[in-house]
This record gives sequence, structure tokens and C-alpha cells, in this order.
Amino acid sequence: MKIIISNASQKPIYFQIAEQIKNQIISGELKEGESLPSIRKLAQELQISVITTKRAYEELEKEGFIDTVGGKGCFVAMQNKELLREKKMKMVEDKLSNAVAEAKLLGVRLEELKEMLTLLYKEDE
Amino acid sequence: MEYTVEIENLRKEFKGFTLKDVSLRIPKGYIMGLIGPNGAGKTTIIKLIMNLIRKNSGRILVFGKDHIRYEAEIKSRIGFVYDVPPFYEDLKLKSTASAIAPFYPEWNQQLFLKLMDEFELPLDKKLKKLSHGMKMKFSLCLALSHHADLILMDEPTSGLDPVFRQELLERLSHIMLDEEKTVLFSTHITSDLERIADYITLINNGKILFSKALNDVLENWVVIKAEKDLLEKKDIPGIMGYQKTEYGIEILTSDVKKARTLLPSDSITEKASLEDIMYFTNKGDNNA
Amino acid sequence: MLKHIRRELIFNQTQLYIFAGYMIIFWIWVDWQDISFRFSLLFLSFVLPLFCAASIQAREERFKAWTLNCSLPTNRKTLILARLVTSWLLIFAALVFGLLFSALFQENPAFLSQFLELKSLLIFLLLSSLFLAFLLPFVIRFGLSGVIIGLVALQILGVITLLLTSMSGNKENILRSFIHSVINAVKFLLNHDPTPAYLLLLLVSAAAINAFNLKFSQFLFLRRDF
Amino acid sequence: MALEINKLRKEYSDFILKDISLKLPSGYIMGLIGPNGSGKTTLIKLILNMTQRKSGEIKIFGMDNLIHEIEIKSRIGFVHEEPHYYSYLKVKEIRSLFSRFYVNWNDDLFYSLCGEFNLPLDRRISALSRGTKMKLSLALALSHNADFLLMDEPTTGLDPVFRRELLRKFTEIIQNENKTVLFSTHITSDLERTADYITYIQKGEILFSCTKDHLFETWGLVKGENEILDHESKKLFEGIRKGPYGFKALTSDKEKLRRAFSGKNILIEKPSLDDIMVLLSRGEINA
Repeated sequence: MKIIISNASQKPIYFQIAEQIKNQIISGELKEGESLPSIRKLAQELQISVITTKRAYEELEKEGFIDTVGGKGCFVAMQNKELLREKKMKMVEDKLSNAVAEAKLLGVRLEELKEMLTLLYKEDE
Repeated sequence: MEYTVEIENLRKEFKGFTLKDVSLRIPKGYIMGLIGPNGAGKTTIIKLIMNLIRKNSGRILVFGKDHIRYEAEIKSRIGFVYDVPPFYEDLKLKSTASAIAPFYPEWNQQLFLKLMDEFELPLDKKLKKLSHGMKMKFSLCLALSHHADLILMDEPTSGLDPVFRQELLERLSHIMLDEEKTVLFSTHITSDLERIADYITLINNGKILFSKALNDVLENWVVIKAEKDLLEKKDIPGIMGYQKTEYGIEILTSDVKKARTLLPSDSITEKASLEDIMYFTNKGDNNA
Repeated sequence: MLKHIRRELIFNQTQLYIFAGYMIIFWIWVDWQDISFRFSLLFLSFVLPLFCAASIQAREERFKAWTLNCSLPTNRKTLILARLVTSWLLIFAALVFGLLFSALFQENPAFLSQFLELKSLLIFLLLSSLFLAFLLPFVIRFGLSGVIIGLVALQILGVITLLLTSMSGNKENILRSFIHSVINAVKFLLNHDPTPAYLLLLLVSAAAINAFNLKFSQFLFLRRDF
Repeated sequence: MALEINKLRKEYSDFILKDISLKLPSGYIMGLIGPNGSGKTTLIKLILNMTQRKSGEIKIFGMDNLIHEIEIKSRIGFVHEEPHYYSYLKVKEIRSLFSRFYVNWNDDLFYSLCGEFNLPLDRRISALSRGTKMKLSLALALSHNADFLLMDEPTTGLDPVFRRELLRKFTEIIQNENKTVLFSTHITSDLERTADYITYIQKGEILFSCTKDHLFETWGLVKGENEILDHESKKLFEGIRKGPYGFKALTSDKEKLRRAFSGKNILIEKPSLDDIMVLLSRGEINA
């Protein structure tokens, strides 16, 4: 599991943690049922306050990404496939809308944008 | 560039520790911060300049003169703040001050009284009744009351609250308006230095690692936070130290421009604080 | 030099009050017990230097004030010179104070007049120079704990010699013979007729001892790290 | 609840600790900050019953600290602001002195800590520097696995590297949920990362005691031109400092402030603990 916290960013630290764990669950890096470090262990590793990691885990639990099993700790929740696909599409959509806004700002026409998109998409194949 | 203090391969041997041929120049008209872990030799250097301890070899020039041959004259132009205030505890503040005042030709009693009032120090109270913080303030009062050209301070802010520390820093920058004055002060509270120091000298177990302008350091030194295996894949230019954690790796590099070109997109680079620099150069998993 | 003496007096003011108290008690005791002149002379020439060397140094050590003294715009040699000069000032002040006190309150003026003779003053000067020349360097080199250990060692030595002599059976005890020799020496000095040559010799030897004391103490003080 | 204080009062000739109340749940680290002479040391000494209180109640591990003083003290690891030890004792000799007092004293832990803090076991304590003496008192306090670490400025005179290690040790300790750490400090950067709760005490009163996250989410450092400050808007601030080029002010409710100043160009940033302290104690409050 990878967590990189930026002290300079405006986003609160618990939010950064929750977001990074969320992305790793959606992208499949964190598999369903995989156990997560306890709140205190994570706090000690990242050298941050226990309250912050607790808050991050509460966020993730509320959004159904993780479950806490009393005594045994936290695990990545069973993501129902449908919900997972939806979240993936949502993430890509956000990124695309940023790109579109940027393109409009810089006066890039739609055709050029489409061309760029297909080029980039084909590149990795 | 004129130098108030010039130290050339200074050597001092103790039972468990040796200051190894230290050379250092403190430019006139600037504030130099001296940082380093406990027992790195900060106090030793300051005491050597003041000739409180005898050097084994090396040369020290203060105001261009040999610090032993012209000891009295040099010391009359130095304001010295000790890490442990060495005053007679059963004496009133004003008697201690009046005992040492005649030794300083430039002693200014009005200035002394003004400072004592500003620092809220009771002239008639015995020293033993004061808290550690107030003793440090008294030590400062004495050092600032005779228009010293060189102010030598050994951890002056330890035990003082942020409010007073800020006032002290404001007073220091006020003093620095007159380009003749020079300040060397060792501290463990690096955030103070980041606000006010012009030059930074990092010393580590008896050797000087670097002595540079502060903004050179703050602009070029960064901490890169990235995925764990970043280091194996790429060789980071200017790497000074790194720390592996469970969820990533933090790398200190002194050359942000070169390093930035090699970094993966999801890594974060943040300005390195002096505390980070000391931590990575001293404690990191390696000493690259 | 004046500022140095003023510094030493201010820094040790509480000590001076205590010492004045001792002096009063001593002079009352001398008068009340009708102590012999010779003994009080010897006693004074030991106690006064002990006070100047040990208790002033003890305060400096306890409050770590030597860092303060050494950081003042002066050098180590002057600091030691100041300490020696202040010591002599205190010794003579205590003597004058005592003599004034006894002149005012004492019954037997003979004791006082004996003290005021040039010869006894010079002898007093010689003896206290000797003690000071031993104590000051000793205290600088070994510090307060050194003095305490030194005094304790002396006592133990005394006890051992007593034990040895009583065991070995011979009557003449080494310690007593040592004390006798000291008293005889003082007797000899006191009975010697006060020829100018003799007085001059006393003065010169006292000066020599002090010069040695100054140089040796400075040498030791320069070596110390604070 | 590791520590519960209600209406604690202590009077000195020139200082009064005014009926302070404070709660610290077990398993967390609380930082105690405030200007010199604001009562931090007094509070800590009262908890340890080293000074007499005038009134009020202190419960530690749920027990009253007067009735169960001995038991409580054996479970507290205490570090004093100015480490006073018999200076002629050697470091290793002080261990035997201490170990007798604590039931679960652990020698190997002490020696491993001495190794970690690289304490010279055979040096006399009088020869140690201030920082090293502090490390010794820390090693002593941490060697009888106390349930409650109570420390008065433990980081004074310690270098940043050691301070980070010490804080790392604190986080290690509170891995066990019934261990708690309360320490006062002047070096607020210690608290910015690992502290869970922050308590700010000034002139004998507690101005706030809350989680660090709550503090940084609700309090704001506001910067703007002096003109937009008027008598009315001043009321929204805890402390203001006017400079030649604009003011710097502290608000305890940045959302409310953002609404009140909407339209005006002000900058609201995350305050550092130093900013909070300076503005609370030196800023002219909206009198």
C-alpha cells in the first residue's frame, strides 16, 4: 500500500489518506478482503495523529470502501462490481472534464482534442 | 566580503569527542545560524572563540585580530549569551549587572534599564527566584547593553516560548539594521533560523558539513516523497539521505532542478526544512 | 584593577558578611579565653587565607560563575592577579577590623601592642603568604571538592599516625613532634631580635612567596577549560 | 479516561491557576502549550501532587490523585523541566537508585534506551550537557513502562533529530491504547505532526483544549489590508496584529469569518501553533 502525504497542500491530511486508499482500491492495487493496518499502526508509520487516521478510516467506511471487524481490524470491503465500475467511470470522467476545461481555456478545438486522445490511448498498446 | 570571525583548521580534543580541523568564516553584518545534533561541537566552537577552553591547534581571528593576544579588547566588543546562565543565584540582578558594567567601555545604563523593563525583569529580585526563561532573558539583556559588534549566543532560545522567541528575533533583526553588527547563534529550534538567519552552518560530530547562505539551502534542497522502489529504479542527483517507511520513501536532495526531471508523476516534492535536512543527513537509513 | 576588586567584592558580598561574623566570634574568644599571642597569630594566618582561597572559589564553582568571569573583557592572568590582590585586601581588612575591635573592647592591651609591632606583622605576613601560596593553587587545580578531600585526607593521616605511634610503642608521637617543630619555628621567629636585616628578610621572602603564588596560580588557571 | 481535572485552583502571590478543567482520554498524545509563566509547570506539578492545590479534583486512571497517590505515581513516567540529579553519581548508579521505586522497572529496557540515546554510562552526571541530562531523565521515565507519561518540556535543549525520535517513541507507546502521553513544550513543531490533542493555557486559564485536526480546521490565520478592519469586524477575531502593510489576525471560526468578509480580498491560511500563540498573547484582542 502506498501513502504519500503532502504537508503543503490545502487538502486536510485525513482527506489525502482516504483519497489515496480509495484510488488504490478502485484501481485494484488493494484487493477485496485485504487487511489494512490498524489506525494506530498507520498513525505511527506516517508519524501523524491517531485522530487523523481514525477520521480517514471513518470516511472510507461511510463510503463503503472498507469494513471494520471488531477485534480483528479493518479490511477492504466486498466491492459490488457494479458500484466499482461506476466509481471508476466517475474518476475518469472527473479527469476528462478537467482536461476539457483546460483545452477550452487554451483555445484547443474539439477535433484536435479527440485526435490527441486517440493518439495517447493507442500509445501504450 | 569582510569577516568578523575567521577560524582556520581549529582542533580540540576531548576524551570522547574531537573537533576535527574546523574552518569557518562568519561574514560581517549577517546572522549565521549554527545547527547540529547534541554533542556535535557547537558549544565547543563558541567557547573556543571566547577562549573559555584552550584549542589544541588552529587559528581564530576576531575583528581581524588574534583572539588570544587581543583577548580583552575583542571581548569588550562581544555580547555573549551562555546556554546555562552562569550567574550568582543569591545576588540581585542589578548587583550582577553593576559588577560587570565597568568592564565594557560602551556600556549604556539607560539601554540596560530599558531592556530590563521591556523583558519584564525585576531589578531587585534575586536570580534564584527567576525561571530558566527569565534567566536567559537577563543573559540577553547584559549581552545587548554594551553595543557589542559580535553577538555570540549558545542556544539562547532554549526554554523560551514562541512569543518571546519572536520578540527576540525582531530585536535581532532591528540590531542588524546597522551593518556593523554580526550574530552567531547556535540553536536546536530551526524554525527560528528559517525566519532570520542569512547563513547556516551544519556541524555533525566535530566536522562542518556545509556553511551556506540560507536561501541557497531552502530553495534547492527538497524532500521527495514517492513510492518505495523509486530509489532502486533511478539514481537521484544530489541525494543527501533517505528514509524508508512502510508506505513510501522520503529522499532529501540538494539539487531540485536536476532531480525534478527524473521524478514519476505521482511523487510529491516539498521544500526541505532545516529540521528535515538535519534529520536526513544524520539519521536517515543511509548516509549517502 | 579597581573594577576587578569591586567585581570580586560584589560577587562575594554574602560571603563577606558571614566572614565578618566569624571574625567577631574569634576576637571575643581570644579575649575571653586569654589565648596566647603566638597561637592566635598562627591561627589567623591559616584561617584568613583559607577563607579567601576556599570559600570564594567555592561560590564560583557552585554557580559555575567562572564562565562569566572568563567571558568578561579581561584575560586569565588579570583574573588571578585580581583574586590575589582581593585576598590580601580581605586579610588585612580582617586584621585591622580585629585589632580595632580588640582595642575597643579588650582588657589586656599588651596583646594588642604585641600585634602592632612591625616584627609580628611581618611574621604574620610571611605565614599567611605561605598558607595562601599552598591553598590558592591547590583550590584552582582541584576545586572545591579537592579542598574537602584534602581536609578529610589530612584528618585520616592524623589518625593513622596516632595509631602507628601508639602501636609502635615509642613515646614520641610523630604528629606531636611535627606540631612542636612548627611552634618552635614560630617561637624562633618571634624571639629573634628585630634587626633591620631580619625584618627585610621577612619582607623579601613574603614577597617572593607571593610572586611564586601568582605565577603558579596563573599557570594552573590558564590550563583549565570552563 | 487517563486524566480528568475539574475546577483545579492554585494561588501564588503573583499568579493564579483559575479553576481549570481538562479531559484527556487514554491512548492519545496531548501537547500542552502556552507562554512562559502561564501555569504549565504548575499544572503538571499539581497532577503529581508536588504542590498543594487550593481546590478542585484530579482523577488519573479514574482514581483520585490524593487518595491513590502511591499507586498512581508508580504508573506515571515523569520528566522534570530542569533535570536535577545528584551530580556526582554516575549514569549507571542513578539506575539502581530509581529501579527500587518502580514495581515494573525493566533493566534491559533502560540499557537499550541508554544505547539508543547514546548515554555514557560511566560519566558523572555533572559532566553531562543539558541535552544529555534530559535524555537521561527520559530514559529513566520510559524504563518502567509507565501507563501515563507526564513531561514538562522534555524537548528543551534537544536537537531536531532526537526530538523526532522521541516523538516516534511516543507514537510507539500509544500503540497500546491504555497508555497516554501529556507533555508541555515550547517547540511547537514537535506537535504539528504527531500530537492528537492540543491544550493552550495562558495566564492560568485554558483558552482551548481540542483535537489538533479540529483546531486546524476551524481556526484560521487571516491576512488583509488594515482598511477593511472596523469596529464591528474586529469582534470576529481572537487576536489582531496590525503591520505597516496589512494586518494578521486569528479567528476561531474561519467559515463564519469567510461569510462576514465575503467580497473583501482577504487570505485565510492554516495557522501554525506559533502564530496562534503570538496572536493570542500579544495581539490586541477586540477590546
